[in-house]
Amino acid sequence: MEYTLWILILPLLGFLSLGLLGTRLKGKSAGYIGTALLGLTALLSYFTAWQYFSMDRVDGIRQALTPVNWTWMRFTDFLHIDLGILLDPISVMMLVVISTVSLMVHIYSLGYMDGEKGFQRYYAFLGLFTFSMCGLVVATNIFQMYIFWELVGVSSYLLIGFYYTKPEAVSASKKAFIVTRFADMFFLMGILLLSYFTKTFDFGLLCDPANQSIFASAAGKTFLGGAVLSWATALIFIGAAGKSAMFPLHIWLPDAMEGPTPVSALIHAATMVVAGVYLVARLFPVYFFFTPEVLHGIAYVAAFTALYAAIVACVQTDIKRVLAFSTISQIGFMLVALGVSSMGTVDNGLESHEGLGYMASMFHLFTHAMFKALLFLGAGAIIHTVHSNEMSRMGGLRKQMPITHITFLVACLAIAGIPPFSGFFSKDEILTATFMFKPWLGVVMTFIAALTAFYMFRLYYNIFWGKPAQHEHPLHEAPKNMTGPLVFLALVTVVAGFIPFGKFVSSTGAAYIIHLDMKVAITSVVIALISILIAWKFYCKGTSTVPAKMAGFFGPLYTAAKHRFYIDEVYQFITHKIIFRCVSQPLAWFDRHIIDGILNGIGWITCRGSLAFRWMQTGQLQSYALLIILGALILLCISLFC
Amino acid sequence: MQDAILLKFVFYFLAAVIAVFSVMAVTTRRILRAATYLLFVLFATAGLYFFLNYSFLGAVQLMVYAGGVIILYIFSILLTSTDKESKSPMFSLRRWLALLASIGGICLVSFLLLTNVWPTVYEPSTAEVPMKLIGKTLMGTEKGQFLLPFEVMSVLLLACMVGGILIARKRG
Amino acid sequence: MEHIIPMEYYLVVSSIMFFAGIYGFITRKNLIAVLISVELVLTSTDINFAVFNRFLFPQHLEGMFFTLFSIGVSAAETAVAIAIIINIYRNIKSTEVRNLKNLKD
Amino acid sequence: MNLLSIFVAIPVLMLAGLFLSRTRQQARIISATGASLLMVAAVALAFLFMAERHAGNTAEMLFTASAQWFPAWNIGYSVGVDGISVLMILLSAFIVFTGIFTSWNIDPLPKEYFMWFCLLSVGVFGFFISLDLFTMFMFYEVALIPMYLLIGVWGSGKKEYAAMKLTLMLMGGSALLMLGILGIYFGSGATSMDIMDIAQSTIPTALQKYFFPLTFIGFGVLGALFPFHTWSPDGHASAPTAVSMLHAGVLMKLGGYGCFRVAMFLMPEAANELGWIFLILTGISVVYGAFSACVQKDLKYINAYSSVSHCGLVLFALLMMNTTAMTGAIMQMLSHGLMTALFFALIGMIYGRTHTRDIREMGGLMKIMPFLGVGYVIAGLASLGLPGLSGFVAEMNVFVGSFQHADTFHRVLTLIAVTSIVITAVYILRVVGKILYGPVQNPAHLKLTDAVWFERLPVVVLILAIAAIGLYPSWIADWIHTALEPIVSRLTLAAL
Repeated sequence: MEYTLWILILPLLGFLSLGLLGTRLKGKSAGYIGTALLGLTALLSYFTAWQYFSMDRVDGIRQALTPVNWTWMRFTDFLHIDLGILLDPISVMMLVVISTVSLMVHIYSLGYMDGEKGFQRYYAFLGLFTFSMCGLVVATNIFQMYIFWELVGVSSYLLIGFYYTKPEAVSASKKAFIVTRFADMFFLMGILLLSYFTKTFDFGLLCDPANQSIFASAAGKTFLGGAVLSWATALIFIGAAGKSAMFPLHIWLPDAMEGPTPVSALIHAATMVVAGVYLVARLFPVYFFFTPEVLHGIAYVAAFTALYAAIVACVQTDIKRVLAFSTISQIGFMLVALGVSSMGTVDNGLESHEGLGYMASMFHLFTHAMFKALLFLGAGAIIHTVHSNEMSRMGGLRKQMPITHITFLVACLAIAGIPPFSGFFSKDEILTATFMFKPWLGVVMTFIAALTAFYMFRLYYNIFWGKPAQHEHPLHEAPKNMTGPLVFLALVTVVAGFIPFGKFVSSTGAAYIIHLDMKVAITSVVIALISILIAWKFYCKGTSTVPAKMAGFFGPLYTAAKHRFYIDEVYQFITHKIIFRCVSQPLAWFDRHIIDGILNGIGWITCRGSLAFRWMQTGQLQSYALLIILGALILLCISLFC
Repeated sequence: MQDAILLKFVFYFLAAVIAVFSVMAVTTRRILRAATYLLFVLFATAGLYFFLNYSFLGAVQLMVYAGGVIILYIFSILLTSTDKESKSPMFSLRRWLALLASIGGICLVSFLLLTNVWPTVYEPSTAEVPMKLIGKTLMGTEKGQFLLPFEVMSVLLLACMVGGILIARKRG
Repeated sequence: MEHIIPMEYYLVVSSIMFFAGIYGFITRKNLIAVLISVELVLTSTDINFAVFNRFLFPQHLEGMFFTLFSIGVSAAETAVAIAIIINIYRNIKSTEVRNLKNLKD
Repeated sequence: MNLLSIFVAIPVLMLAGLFLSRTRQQARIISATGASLLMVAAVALAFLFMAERHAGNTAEMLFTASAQWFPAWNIGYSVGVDGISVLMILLSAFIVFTGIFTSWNIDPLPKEYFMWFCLLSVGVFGFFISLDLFTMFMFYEVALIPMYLLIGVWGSGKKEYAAMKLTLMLMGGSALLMLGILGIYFGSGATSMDIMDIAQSTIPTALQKYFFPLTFIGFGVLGALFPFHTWSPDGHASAPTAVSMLHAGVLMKLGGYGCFRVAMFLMPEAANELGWIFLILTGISVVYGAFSACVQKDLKYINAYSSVSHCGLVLFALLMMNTTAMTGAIMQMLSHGLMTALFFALIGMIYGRTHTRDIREMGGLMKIMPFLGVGYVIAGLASLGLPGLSGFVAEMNVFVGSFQHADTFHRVLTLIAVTSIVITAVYILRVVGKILYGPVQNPAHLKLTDAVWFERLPVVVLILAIAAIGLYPSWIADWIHTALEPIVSRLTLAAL
């Protein structure tokens, strides 16, 4: 299946050609070239998926394939960075997700970005991003993943900063890059630590349950009180947390909404932010077999993040911010599912239900990518018309924008977990898995799910119902090339829940049959419906005074949530006050004044010393002669008499 | 024997002249006098050369120094009309130190000279150097002959002439 | 044939002359006086050359010729020095050492 | 004539040609021709080297030649190259080539400027081909001295101070180095100044302990070893563009190159014993330089501190003394050389337009001069280690290699050094954000123009080189591996 290489090459080709040709391309031709290449990529991905999933299983287990693997750089005899393609259920699934969403975004952007300055640049960057993201998911080893991990970071940076004349966009892009880079540093440290003991980067070797001797050298080794392996996997998780915006590294994601909305849909909702989830899933056997405590830690961090983000999302007024926090919250769901999961055992070609969490996580990743992209694209269509991100500038849009309205509603229902939309199925599996792990965690997650339903419908009612705002120009439905992707994604959202996902993706590779746990399902649906009802009551008419009263009632909590619990301020404090003021500036001062001062001091002393001796150098030959004679005589005396 | 006494007397006379006038040459405050004393010293030196039977050397000394150099001095002294040196504290530190150095130096060197054991010379000679030999040595190119230094000397003198003219000439 | 006067006597005389020259060189203020002192120093070395030649290496002529050349060189040196002194005098109307400070600093 | 002597001969001929030239145009043409010839020669050398190795010539040094020119001290002109030297020569040729074009419009005294520039190249190339300690030292000095005039005459800002400081500090280093070289010479039995010969004999460990620090610090001063790095910010900030390029791009590499070729190769026992001290110092360099760069306001200062950090990493990796880390060090030398040259070239071009290097007075330049802006972003990305550009491969080799060290101390230091990748990102993005993005700060800048051909040429050449290393590192990695083998084996042997 070497042709899968073209999945990477085509978007890269798009990036290079559009990037080099630049502004020489007239009109929308850059967009058409990019979209066409991406279309081919998507077709190839679908074909790959079809071919891969229709392959025979061995002992009921799907086998991983590496059609391509080159040694790119050799460090030592056993450590080398390979560049290759690894096809296994999750990577193929990711390829489908990425190429689908990317294609939709490409098409959508033809309308959305029409007439923007830097249209070519935009498509070039999209190509770069798609290339890097595909490279990331097909990575055969952890270092290849790191490489593409960095590349997606850069493409995200470039795309967030697309409107580079806007100071907010610039600082947002900077923030995104630096925060993720900070996390990547830990990722790199984790890789170094892991590879030092296992002597390999290769996923195939790391994740093979049969080949666990490579971890033997790490056994019993501790560093600062923790087992080295735990350190390694925890560090790697920090890297994942940075990309996936887990608390407290989430701060870049809401700001990243300064980028063009389709970019938010592609990168900051559907694909790049789930890279962390993907990484944990990729290394799941390592986490599960060697450092289960880290895996559980991941679950708690993720659950906390999900809760935090859901609360914050309830009070935001910028629609893209609401969606951003919702994304953080949903990624929290996925990681919780991974964290609570166990490795399934294969029995008779079927996987036992211990592996539920893993499957649920991947399933949710899949469905979430679709409906969250849909939400963002819908939001983009609205922003495109309204020219504002603020809820207060919207209201009653359902009449002007019927298609957007319907598709948005579908997505909202999906994320709220209402059957038969896809979100219901995946979220339900996650809740079930959580209840299996720790019931109290299940309760928390259910509460978060309720919050999700509430804030999504708060958003929905505020945009499409409520009081219409005043606009100078008539509002209109988005053009066809924008509504097309919306409709497509909405259709996917409607049907995706019925995909027997466990048959394709599971922790062991064996088929997993999904059962609906009716208790959990019914509870969660009921709670979601109640939340929606509350949202309807509060926001549908736009006249209810309850929200304001609630805000008053919760007072400090409301204000804190509105300011995202001041995490940004804390960061601001740490970076500016501590790092810049207390580290960098003193260091620079130290350099200029102490180290340089010592040097200049040496120079000064030399000068002074010379001046002190200068009287001897009268410039008069006679004095010199006197000194010479005296000196010669003294030397003579010494040599004679001593 | 008479001869020897006479010769000794001549030597002591020359030595006294040299010692006394060289000291006076450097201590007198009038420069013209210093030049005159120098002349005496040089004459006495020429006398020493004759005494050593280096007549040619003595002649050169007389011609070059007494005839040439001293004239130069006198002319320059008169030209610059700085007959008298300005007054200075007679007993400045430098003067004392110089005095110390000089006297110390004389003592030290004399001590060395008088205590040193000189190599014995097997065939001492006080014979006059024949003029022919001097001429050949000066013009020869073999070992122990001095054509090259002689030529270098001549070039040096030429350079000095040119330099002297260039330096001293009035700038227009 | 023996020498009437021992070599050391000549040398003592020349060293007196030499140190007198040194003393003058150090203490004199007038340039020409300094130059005169230099002449003394040079002449004293000339004597030494001649004396050593005569007493220690009577079969050779190097000492004598060195003296000869030395006389030539000192004559040349005097000529140039006096040219310089006259030039200086023309410029600063003085031939005192302490006035020559233009090149210093 | 020996093949390698061409690299000294061409700049010397250029010097002669420049001496005879009359106009600015002639000087330019001579310099550009000479630089191109050097480039061609360097590439040819690389190919010949490859062919030779391919043909199975496994000698440590290729194209060797030797002639004594001061027999009393056994000083000879002996030349030879291994893979590392070839790469360094290639790097130098690239930088000289691009440097000439960057100084196309140098003012005043273009002829004299180019002459000093050529003299500098004589020193640089001579240093890299030399195998004789003294000749090497001589070329080293030849490379350093012109810097004084180049900065003092054609510089900007506090140029006299900077030139003086730079020259004095580097001369101070040279003094230590001279002592070190003499120590090596006499310690090895005073029979030869040839490095390869000295390597045959062993220097007593007791002596090594004195002379290794001297030699290492001597070269380390040029390699911006903390705390001897302060010439770098002032020097780079004041130097004219091409001189900054050459200095940061090539001259600082002389330091690193000397450190391993002379100090570590010839005194492996002391390197093992005293390495930890310098490891701490270089570790400080790495982090300290990066932090200091974060708060600078002058573009060149930022880059100079960044150089301190990056060059610190070179020495850091060398001291890890295993093949991977040292490979990383060499790659870092190349990578840093190319990208810092690119940086300085771009800064020079920007400065030539805006007449300010204060980042607070610039903004939105991307819109006004997109070519320079994109170039700057690429240089920045290379500097912060974006995969696909040279910085990444170098850093990864360094980090992975260093982390393979069996000692926990070394591994912990490595982790500390790893933090620099974040700090680097901070200051690079800070600058990019301030000067290229955002609204235009100064309306007068709106009238400025983008780069012209002789400015584009060096930028493109450097970017291509950076990408070439970044995309396909194995070819240079192989050369470096082979070249490092004797050094590493000596070091490992000494460690036992």
